Amino acid sequence: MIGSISPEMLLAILPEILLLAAVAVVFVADLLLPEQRRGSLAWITAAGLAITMLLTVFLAVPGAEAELMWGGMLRHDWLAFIFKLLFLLAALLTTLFTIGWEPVWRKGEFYVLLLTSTIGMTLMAASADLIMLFLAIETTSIPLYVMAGFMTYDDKSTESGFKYLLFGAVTTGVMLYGLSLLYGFAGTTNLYEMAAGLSAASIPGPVLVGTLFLILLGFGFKVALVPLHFWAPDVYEGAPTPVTAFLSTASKAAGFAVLVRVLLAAFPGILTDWQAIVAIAAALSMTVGNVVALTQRNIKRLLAYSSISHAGYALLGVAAASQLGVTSVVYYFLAYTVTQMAAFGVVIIAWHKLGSDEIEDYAGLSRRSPMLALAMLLAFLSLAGVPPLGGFIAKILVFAAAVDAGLVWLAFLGVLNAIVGLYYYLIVLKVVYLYPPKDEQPVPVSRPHAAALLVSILLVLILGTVLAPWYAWAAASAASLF
Amino acid sequence: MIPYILSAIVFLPILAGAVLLFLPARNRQLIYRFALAVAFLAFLLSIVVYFNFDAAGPRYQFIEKYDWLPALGISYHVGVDGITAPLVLLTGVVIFTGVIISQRIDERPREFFAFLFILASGVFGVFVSLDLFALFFFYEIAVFPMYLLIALWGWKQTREYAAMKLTLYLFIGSVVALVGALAMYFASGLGTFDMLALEGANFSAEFQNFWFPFVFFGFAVLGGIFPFHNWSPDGHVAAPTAVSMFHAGVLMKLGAFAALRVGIMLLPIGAHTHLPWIIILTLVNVVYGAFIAMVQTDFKYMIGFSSVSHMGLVTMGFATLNYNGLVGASVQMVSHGVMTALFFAVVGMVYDQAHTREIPKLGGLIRFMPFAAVAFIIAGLVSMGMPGFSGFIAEFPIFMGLWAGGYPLIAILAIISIAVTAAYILRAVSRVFFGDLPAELEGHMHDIRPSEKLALGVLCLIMITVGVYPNIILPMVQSGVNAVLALLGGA
Amino acid sequence: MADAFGNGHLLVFITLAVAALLTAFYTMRQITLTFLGAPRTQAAEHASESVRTMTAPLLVLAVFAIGAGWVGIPEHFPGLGGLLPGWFHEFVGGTLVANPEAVAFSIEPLLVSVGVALGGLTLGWLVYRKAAEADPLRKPLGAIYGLLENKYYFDELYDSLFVQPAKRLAEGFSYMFLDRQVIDGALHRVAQAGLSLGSIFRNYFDAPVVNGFGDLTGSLTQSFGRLLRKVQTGQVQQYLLFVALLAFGGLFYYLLSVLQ
Amino acid sequence: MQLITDNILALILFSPLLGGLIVMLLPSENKDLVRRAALALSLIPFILTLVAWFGFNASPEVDGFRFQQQVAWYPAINSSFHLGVDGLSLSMVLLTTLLAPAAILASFSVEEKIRSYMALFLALETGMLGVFLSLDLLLFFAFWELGLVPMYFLIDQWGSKTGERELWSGMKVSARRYASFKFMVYTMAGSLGLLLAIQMLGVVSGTFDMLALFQSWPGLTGSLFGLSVETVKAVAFWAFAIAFAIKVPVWPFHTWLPDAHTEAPTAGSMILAGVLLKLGAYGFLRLVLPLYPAEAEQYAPVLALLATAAIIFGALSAYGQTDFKRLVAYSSVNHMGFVVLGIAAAAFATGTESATIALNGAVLQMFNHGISSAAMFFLVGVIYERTHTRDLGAWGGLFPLVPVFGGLLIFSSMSSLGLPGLNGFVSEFLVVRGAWPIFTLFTALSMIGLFFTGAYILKGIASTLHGPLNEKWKGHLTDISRREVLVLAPLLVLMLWLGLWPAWLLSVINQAVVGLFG
Repeated sequence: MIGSISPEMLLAILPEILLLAAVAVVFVADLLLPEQRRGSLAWITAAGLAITMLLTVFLAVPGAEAELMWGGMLRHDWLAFIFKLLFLLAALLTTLFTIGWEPVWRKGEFYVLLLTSTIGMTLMAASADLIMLFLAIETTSIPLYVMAGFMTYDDKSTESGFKYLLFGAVTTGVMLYGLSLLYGFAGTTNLYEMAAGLSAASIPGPVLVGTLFLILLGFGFKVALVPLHFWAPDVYEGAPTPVTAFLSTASKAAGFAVLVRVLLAAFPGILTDWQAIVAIAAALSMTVGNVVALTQRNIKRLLAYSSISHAGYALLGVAAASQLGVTSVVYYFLAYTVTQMAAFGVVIIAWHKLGSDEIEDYAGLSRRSPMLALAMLLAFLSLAGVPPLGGFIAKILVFAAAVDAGLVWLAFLGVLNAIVGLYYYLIVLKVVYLYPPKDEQPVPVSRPHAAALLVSILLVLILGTVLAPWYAWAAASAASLF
Repeated sequence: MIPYILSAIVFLPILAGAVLLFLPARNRQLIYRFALAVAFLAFLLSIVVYFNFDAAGPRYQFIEKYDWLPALGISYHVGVDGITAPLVLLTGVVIFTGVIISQRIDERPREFFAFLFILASGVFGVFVSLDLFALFFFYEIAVFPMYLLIALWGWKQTREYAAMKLTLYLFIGSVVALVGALAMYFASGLGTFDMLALEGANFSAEFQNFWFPFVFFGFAVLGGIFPFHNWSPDGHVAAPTAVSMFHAGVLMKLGAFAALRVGIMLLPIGAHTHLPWIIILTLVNVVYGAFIAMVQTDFKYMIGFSSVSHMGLVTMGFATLNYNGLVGASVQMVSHGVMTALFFAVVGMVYDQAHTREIPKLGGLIRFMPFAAVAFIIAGLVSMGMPGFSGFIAEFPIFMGLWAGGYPLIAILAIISIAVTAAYILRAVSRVFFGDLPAELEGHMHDIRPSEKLALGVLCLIMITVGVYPNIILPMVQSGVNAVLALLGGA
Repeated sequence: MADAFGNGHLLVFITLAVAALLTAFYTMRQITLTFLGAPRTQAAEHASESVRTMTAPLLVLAVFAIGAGWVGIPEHFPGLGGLLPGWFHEFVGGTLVANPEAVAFSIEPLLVSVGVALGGLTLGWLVYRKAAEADPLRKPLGAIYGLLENKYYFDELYDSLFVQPAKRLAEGFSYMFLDRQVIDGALHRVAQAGLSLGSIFRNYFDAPVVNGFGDLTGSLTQSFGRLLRKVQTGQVQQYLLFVALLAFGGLFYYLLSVLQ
Repeated sequence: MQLITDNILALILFSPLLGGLIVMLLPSENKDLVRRAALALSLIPFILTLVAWFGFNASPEVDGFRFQQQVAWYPAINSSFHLGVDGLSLSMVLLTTLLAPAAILASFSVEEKIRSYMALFLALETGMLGVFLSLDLLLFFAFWELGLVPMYFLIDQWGSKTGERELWSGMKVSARRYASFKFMVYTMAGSLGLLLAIQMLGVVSGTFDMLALFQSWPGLTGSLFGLSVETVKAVAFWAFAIAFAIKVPVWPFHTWLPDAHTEAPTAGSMILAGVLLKLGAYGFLRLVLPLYPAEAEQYAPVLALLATAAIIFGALSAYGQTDFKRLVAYSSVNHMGFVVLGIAAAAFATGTESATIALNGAVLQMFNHGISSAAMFFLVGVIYERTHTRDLGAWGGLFPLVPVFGGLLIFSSMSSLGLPGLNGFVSEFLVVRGAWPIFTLFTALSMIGLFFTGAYILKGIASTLHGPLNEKWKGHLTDISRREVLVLAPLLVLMLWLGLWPAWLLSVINQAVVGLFG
């Protein structure tokens, strides 16, 4: 079993391999390239990511049947495949957005960290074994701690990095304790044999739920659910904006991939218990996220809280614990990632000219550069869940899943939160469109930024109108879990 | 029958809006002419739909159906029946006249017309879509243009508050109804959002009784039903002329129509249990709105509340659930739509020149804008339910429906609103148009443009033709209503 | 008068005589005042002879006035009796039911009537011959003169008894009070009630309650947001403390439920 | 020719409206053209009515309505465009089409916005004709309300410019605005009950056609809307009665009339008094009596009481007036009181010989009052145009200055007084003769009214023509012009003709009355 490495096993980890190659190339380029041509590092990383995506799409498509590989470590199925693509896309967009971000884009280390974190995430999505899972989470988190604190001269960034590290360390520790308990009870570390092991050992329900609770703490940190969301606003505000973008999209998506797989694969027995916990967490996240976002003056903190509330909406799908639920979660993250990237893209572009993240500085952006304002309009409206944009479809699917699973009260709470969300998104748009600008010059948009923004806006629109292909992907990934 | 006509009507405005955004901002004339051309085309198409609709033909005509998301049974399925054909024409007329009236918009006309057209295609979409998902899709497309139109071009004092209030009410209504729709989708077990199929789903009585209020009130919020009505006067007053014309004229009908389409037609048992107490709300709507309109000193507020009162009549017509009431309500939707559009157009013209809407500060305007004054008087007569005009043709069957539905007391109380409406309309007309010109208005009152006269003329023409020769709209409405009754009766 | 005297009704005879006297007196008063003496008013100076269309009828009437007397002279009247056939007497008497026969002629009524007539005339002429502005009889008669002048106040009586109350009734009661106050008042009160009802709806219910409720929910969520914002202190220690609490709380809860 | 006789009624009904549209198209500066065109156009319906009049066979044996015409108008609630005429409505149509040209001729002196004035006037005529001709309840109500609108604008736009009316709490509003507003809203509010009752009738019996309703409605039994049919019918009766009472006007509902008259232009008040008041009485005869025979009989005494009150208080108020036009207005209240008395008497003792007489008298009174009040109002208008005041006190002894006017004024006053030999006397006598055996007390009481009628008419004449010549008018009062005499000529001739030989009109009216009592 150890010796034989079949071509499918290689293809299963093709993205990881290619990313490693990219890391190597970046290292070498960082050493060889003279100071002034360091800029091309970003382009190299971007190229690497692009190539990885293309090859994965054409070569590494999983078959209809999901199978455990590498001795039960990885599970090559549609869920993993789609999330991998998602992470690659997010990383690509982040790299493009870092171009021109002064302290970051000339440094090779940054891109290495970025690529390693992406590798971690892809492994998280595919891991089917507790050990593998923990390793993947650490490979993702640690580079992110460093990236968050990358701007060493800016104490806000270091503070956010340090805070992120501390909070991560504690919660991962608790999670590890939970995992070990789980291993103790089940006797096996493989998720897919665990269910049989647990029922064989006839562990009393509450104890099992207790251990799951501890594990959920770890995932909760990763996904920034409400009881464990405290780190998010400070880190998002402090970290360099491209990193925040990456954090709020890719890392959150990875957290959800793992959460869904673990819950549905390992704990089908105590479904109703964890459904209750997740439902409560969803309700809290949505409400607290939206309500606090109302009062924010800083656009990054606003987007931070809004991303917490979006985590809450996605949790609705998880709480539904049905095939439609998982489909809605996957679709939700497709739409959410692209929209959040677009939103942060605009913030990044604006930051170069305005130099501040305060909302009132965005006054009259529509007069200064109508196209940028239009992009911001589409991004924020998609966040609010207004058709014809992706956010609307995502929200409808998530609410449908909740209603289908009988969680009608949760659906209504979600609906009310959508209204609060619409309020503060429209307030931002009002500032952009209505208030007179402080000065008249237009906001310059560099070519890479424009390209990245255009790609994300187009994806937002396509996700909102042409539903069929994406939905098919999401449905396939859901099927793979059941 | 021209194929794809309905899709053309729905997507023409939104595409035109997109194109508009790329026209050079400086060239106001080009932008206005382009917008006018698009609006006229939409109006033409809606006329074609209206007159090609064969009353004796099948229930739905001009049907187009394409798969959108087969996995969930979502399809882009459009078709027009007896009740929606007149409403499509109404939308066409109001968008055409609205664009003419907003020649004077000088601040960023490009964005103004773009958002207006997105709004229009949203409304067209809802009227023609036969798929529940598509209905919500188009219903909520109207959310953000409505906010931006009012917030950016509205009346300085209250535009931000009114825009936000209006959009939130509209959004609350739609999402609440959305949850209801999702519940219906799942409970039906048919796995499709197609309303024609859902009509046959005959849900359990208990399910219908639980979900009907959510769906009905979700949509009726936009129809201005009593407890949720106060966004509409604020919204109308703050909105620029064309938007308040479009909003009061068409969007409120959207709410009432959707309440009928999704609420009453898909949950008939729920309708039978809940509408008897809802009719009391509509009664309050009618009488309460009329009385408040009487005490308003602001010209636009008065018309805002008068449209609340008349919309109450529409929902009351639906609530009677019998033949007369439904026929009356459907005709009232068209008649009130045209009437309120004309009201707001004229008020807009008055405001553009007099820069005040306080009735006491206005007077003697008939000398300057006789055509607008006559048009306003005709609209006033329609609002009074004066026979010989479309108002009477619409309101009379509604009251007959009340009698037939066994609500004599409600009919008696509701009829008071007619006298009150007559009172405040006459008072306003005599003070604004016939009084003596106040000093400060001396210099700058002048007649309206010929194109604006054309717009007002078209609106008056519709009101008078429907009033004099009701059979131009009735056979169509009757066929639509019979289909609804079949559903109601059947359940 | 002859008849009354003949049948012995003395009192009637006297009243008739006095009446004839007074008639003669005031006829003469009129004649003297208008035609004789100096012209008293300005218009009187150049009063002209009456126009032809007036004099002709006067002539005709004058002839009859004189002639009519002759027809009624009864035959047994000394001198003039029997000159003209007394057909008038039979004509009138014929129509009466009881045909009264003529009274025997006697001189006293004749004398008295002639005396009274001529006496009255001369008396009138005497009194008013040089009458100036004021009427000579005013002083001697005193209060009675006033009474006579005002025609025993009958007109005033009718006026105050019938015309004024009718006017008051008509204008005061029926029009001003009944129409203006009562009915129009009622209409105006209905209009006022309508207007106040409208303002009550608007100012006491629509604005405060319905709008209020909408704005209340808005501000409530806003304040709730501000409250939660304060929880976000920024110290990591507090966050980690919260995580620890959560972990132990969870564990404790589940272990407890296991022991049950 | 066949085309005309087939749908004569539709032609009569819409020719004024068409005329109005034509007038609107004429150039507005050329005032004379507009005036002559309006006059000519208003003569067309008059000629058509004469054609109908002579084609109308008045023998009571031939039952039902003549010249009937029915076209589908609003099938959704099965109401149709159904026209028809009987003796009663034909006489009213004749009155309308007669007075309209006279009124238009009278308004030749109107100067501003003459074109819209004439158009509104002709539209008003169509509104009134519609009420008399329609045999469909919905159509009846449509024209009933439609007639209000032109009248409202005539009063509001061309009414007398001066005059203030103080409302509550010191709020002042110009008199003509107040009057037109009150006229419109009062009548509309009143006819809300009528609207409700018509709807109820439409829903219960499924059709709006009067002929069908006359058959099915009175005989209806059982319960309606949870109430016994009797109570529902009683409520519906009062709904109808109040709406028509306001229009007639019957006593408590009459306060709009004097305001409307004093503020209306001369021609406006001619038509208002001449025809509009007859709509109410016509409503009683056409709808209330046939539809609610039992209730009519039951509540006839109440109606008679109100009629007597109208007669007495009308006369009293008229006597108390200082404004000549308001005096004539109240005289209309008084005269219309007789009409209502006649109707009430007929309703109380239907079928008896004196009831027929009373009803004939009432209808004739409607016709006569139409003529005499129109003449009176015109004469007041003539004097007003010359002296620009209507205050009786301001005139005095004008006879020598305007002898012809004086003569005509006395002639028409005598007619409205009810001098035997003129038309007023015939109808009042018939009404009194008919009502006496039925409502002896009320008729007796109304004699007081008659007494005061004489009082106020003479007061009117005396204070204008007799008494000391008011020096103010000495130099510049021109006598009545040829055109103005031409206006009065037909009316005066009719007054005399009807006074001496009313048989030609009475036979037509009698056909309807006999038909009414079936």
